[in-house]
Amino acid sequence: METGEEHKSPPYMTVFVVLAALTVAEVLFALLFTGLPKFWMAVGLIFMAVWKAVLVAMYYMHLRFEPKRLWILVASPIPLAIILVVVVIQEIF
Amino acid sequence: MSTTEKDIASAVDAGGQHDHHEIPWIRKYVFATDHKMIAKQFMFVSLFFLVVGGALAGMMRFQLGFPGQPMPGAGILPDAMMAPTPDGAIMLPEFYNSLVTMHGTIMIFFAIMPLLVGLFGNLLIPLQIGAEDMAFPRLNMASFWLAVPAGMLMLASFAVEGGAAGAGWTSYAPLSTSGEWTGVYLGQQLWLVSLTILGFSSLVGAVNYITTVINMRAPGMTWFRIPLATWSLFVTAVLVLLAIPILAGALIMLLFDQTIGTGFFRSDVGGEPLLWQHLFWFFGHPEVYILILPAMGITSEVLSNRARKPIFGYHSMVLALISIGFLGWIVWGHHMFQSGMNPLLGTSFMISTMAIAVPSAIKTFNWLGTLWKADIHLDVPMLHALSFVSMFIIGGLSGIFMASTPVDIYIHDTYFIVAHLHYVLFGGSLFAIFAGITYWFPKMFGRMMNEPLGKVHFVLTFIFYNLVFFPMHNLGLQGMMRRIYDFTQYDFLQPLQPMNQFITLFAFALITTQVLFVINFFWSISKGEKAGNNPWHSNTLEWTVPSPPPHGNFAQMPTVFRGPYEYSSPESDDDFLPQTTPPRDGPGPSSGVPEPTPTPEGAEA
Amino acid sequence: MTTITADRAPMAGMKVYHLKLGMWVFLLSEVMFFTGLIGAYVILRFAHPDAFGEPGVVLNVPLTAFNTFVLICSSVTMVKAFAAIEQNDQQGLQKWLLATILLGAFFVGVQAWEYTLLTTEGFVPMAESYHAIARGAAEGSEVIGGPLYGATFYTMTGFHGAHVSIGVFCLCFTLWRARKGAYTAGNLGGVEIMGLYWHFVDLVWILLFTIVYLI
Amino acid sequence: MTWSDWSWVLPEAFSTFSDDVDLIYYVILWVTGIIFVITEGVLIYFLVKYRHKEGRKATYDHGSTKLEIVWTTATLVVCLALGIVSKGVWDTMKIDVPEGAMEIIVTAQQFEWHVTYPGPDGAFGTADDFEVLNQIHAPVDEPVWIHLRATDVLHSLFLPEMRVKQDAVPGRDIPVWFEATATGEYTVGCAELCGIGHTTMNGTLTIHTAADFQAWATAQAQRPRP
Repeated sequence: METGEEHKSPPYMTVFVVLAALTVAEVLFALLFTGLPKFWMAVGLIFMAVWKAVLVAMYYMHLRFEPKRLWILVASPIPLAIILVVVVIQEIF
Repeated sequence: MSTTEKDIASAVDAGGQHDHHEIPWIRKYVFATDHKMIAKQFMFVSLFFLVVGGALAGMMRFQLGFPGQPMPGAGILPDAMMAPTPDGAIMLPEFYNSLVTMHGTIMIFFAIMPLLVGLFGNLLIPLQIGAEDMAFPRLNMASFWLAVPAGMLMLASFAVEGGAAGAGWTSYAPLSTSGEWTGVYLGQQLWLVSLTILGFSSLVGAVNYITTVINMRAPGMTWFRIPLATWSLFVTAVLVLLAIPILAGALIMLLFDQTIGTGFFRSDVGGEPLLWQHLFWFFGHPEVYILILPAMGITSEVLSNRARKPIFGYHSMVLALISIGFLGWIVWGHHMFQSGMNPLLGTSFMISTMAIAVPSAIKTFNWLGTLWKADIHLDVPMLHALSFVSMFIIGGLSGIFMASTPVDIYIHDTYFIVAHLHYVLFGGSLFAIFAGITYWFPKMFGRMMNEPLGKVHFVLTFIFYNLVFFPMHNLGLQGMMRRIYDFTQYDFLQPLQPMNQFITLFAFALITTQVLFVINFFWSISKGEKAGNNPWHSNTLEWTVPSPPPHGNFAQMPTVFRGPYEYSSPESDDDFLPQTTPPRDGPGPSSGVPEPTPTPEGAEA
Repeated sequence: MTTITADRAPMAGMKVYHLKLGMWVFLLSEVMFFTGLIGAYVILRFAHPDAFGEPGVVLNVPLTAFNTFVLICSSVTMVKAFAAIEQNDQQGLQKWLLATILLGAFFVGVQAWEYTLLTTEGFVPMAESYHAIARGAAEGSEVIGGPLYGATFYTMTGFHGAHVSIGVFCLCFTLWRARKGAYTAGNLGGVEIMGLYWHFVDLVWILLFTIVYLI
Repeated sequence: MTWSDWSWVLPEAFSTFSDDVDLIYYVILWVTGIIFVITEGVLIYFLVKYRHKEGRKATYDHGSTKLEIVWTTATLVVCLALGIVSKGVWDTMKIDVPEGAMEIIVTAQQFEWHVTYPGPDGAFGTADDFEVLNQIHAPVDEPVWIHLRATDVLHSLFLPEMRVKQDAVPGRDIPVWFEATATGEYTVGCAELCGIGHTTMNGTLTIHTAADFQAWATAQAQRPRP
């Protein structure tokens, strides 16, 4: 049933507008709100970046219209990535 | 089904060759896309590297058995390796370091790994799941032809100025970041480049295996009907896929440190030496399981077949494989207990390491359970498989000593570790490889290997192997460090001289014994007794086709009705029940799949 | 043989055709590759915060922001190409593929230009000759951070650039095949996996841009 | 070669925590030893008992979930128990450096150990610091806190008779401590491959009585240095 064909062509342009807008927002956020504590700056920026990344994956890479099992496959390396970075950062301190 | 045209399309793009008219020999034997031929190519190349690695080990052992004494016949080696003296050539420490490094590297990356993954992965996966070939035959070819230049570079590094890499197979930074420290310049860089290329080769292979297993299983081949060999190779492929890129990234950063003077891993340039170890072992521990999981799968296959009994606890075997696949990612720190890593992490890594001992134990107990009330045929594959089990028990148990952090403080970087890893990699993987080669030899070449000769080879190998590696435990417990050119420099190690000589002599015996296998191998290819389709009375799909299987493997699509280990089932009068036998009162495969549509032959790609 | 996959279909597998599954699996390994690089950057930056410059002090953020925009546009043209072939619109496919190629090449060009600017300003990865100057300040006036900054910056952006360049070559190949009419509404595997790769590269850049330039 | 070479007994050790380490080692040795004998025994027993006989058919049996659960939990319990036992000793050895320990700096570099003593004033970086090469001198029954450093590559400070091993990492100052329980001459070794001269990178650890150590230290402090 879910074969990636049976969907209307996704809202490519809307997504594009959102992506462009977020990019602008990121740059302004980074260059204007320099007063912000580094931590919150990072959190905000990463939030926006991840949002954009998810948009690209969901709509441009059609993940949204793929079978669930493919989602699982695609999500699999993310925990590993997090483990590596988090553990080693702890270690450095 | 609307995928169908797309599938066709993809098949076209994938470009699998299945035209059944004659193929020019260069496409058949050299640039082959047939998974069976690629498997054989991997086998020959990596058996060659096995010999090379053994030779390196022999030289190393000579230096340890007879430190600073002239090595007979070593005069032919260049003076950069062997210092010429009036009474013969004496090994130089820099060459010893190269030997240590290259023995490890070649055995792990160019012998064991390609044998397990390259040979058995290519040979077994399509045959055991009932596929005509890999999903991407051309990529499969690329995987082999990337491995070859990598091997060439690795060997070439012996010939370059400064010799081959000398920082250990783990290539710890900062030692490996600069020739001023190792005395090795180009060799170290060739090592990095070679491993990066090999990484690509393994990646391409892994992509192929995973796609094939997920997408190309024959009708009725549900996940829990897949033979354990293929299961283990699938989990292995996932580990390769996710671990190798980490290594590649680290290798490239290290290469930059060496060549253009960046400082990722050099504290004097602001970097973090331990970062290399973290990246390396984050790859390295999955790598350890890459080297043992397929061996476990092969053993399960042979054990169940030669014991004529269903594998004990098939599901828990599969679950153990999968949990090893997960846990393997959170234990890397146990290689770094003494590295200066935060000691608090040491404890958590110790706990996770203790946890990962469990699935391995489960598998061992299940193998024993398989033998219980079995009908055991002690022929060569079985003997090797059994010695895998018993040696793996030793290797596993000795691992617990290192897992315990305080004990590891004393035995870390000693010969105890060397003994442990050889009990897993030689006693484990290599015996399983012998088992696998003898077991599937008839499928590869249509002939059986010689039984008596095989038994002689097994017995001698088993005895000599234990005489070589068991005493290394004791060396380690006496405090003898590994990777040490001349242990007699330490007064407290001098009493170990006789023990080292003993080991060395039997190491030579062990190496010599392997000639028997080589003879048996090549003799049997041409002279061995003809094997039918199914010499072992096995259930799995690869034994339903002729030996060697024709191009495209299956004349018509097999349909699978049952699990792979239905031996001595009451359902059949014989003591085996192939996966393709329909149930007596059977509608069809339980998953109720439609009958496959016939395949039009010779469609153009 | 072309119908292997068709009659292999009984075991549903991943419910997507081989090429697409293969590309996704390959992309997983790419994720881990960039995990290695980005992870190393994050770790090193945590370990040595003072070795890295504040956003916009050394790196030219506006220029790269523009470049990011270019790459996002190329993603749109790529999906347009895919949408076109889904409607079996050969002209559209070729037109949009060409647009993607041009945008991609432009991105690489801008990156090369950025590199030359930075290196002439003394921002280089090498340990020995390292010094970085504040944007707009006089030559060699102010040194920021240490060699790690340059090393990590060029490694990460460089490898991404390499991925883009490879993508451009593959796109050219895809266009060449498209001109020979290799793709149809029923046979667009090649275009789709090309798109997957291209969007992944875009996705990585989105993260890189934030982590390297803005934080 | 004598039979004693095959011994699984650890060589004698002379530090406060060495007994605990050895104890854990022997516990593990017994546990694993017993498991080893049982499993290999069962294996061989099965091989003999169930070897192929004409006309006998193996039992058709797919395993037992109860057994699986039993041996899974059993293994888990044993392993975690060993882990918990180990934790305490590990913390003592690597984390809890005792108060008021005598501090020295050991700097490893290819291929020698530079051992720096604070001298009479007990402070580092002062004029009366003195350095000895490839020798560590310490008083008996007094904790010694080694600031382990390296200048070039990784080395590993190995004091077998003290059951101490710790890598020296350039750019880090890693605390290592031990308290010797007997005077004598012991080994200092390098356990991490550190280059061509790795094998020559050894020295001596001398444990004096408190009085002798004082005498040695003062003598060293007065020794004219270049």
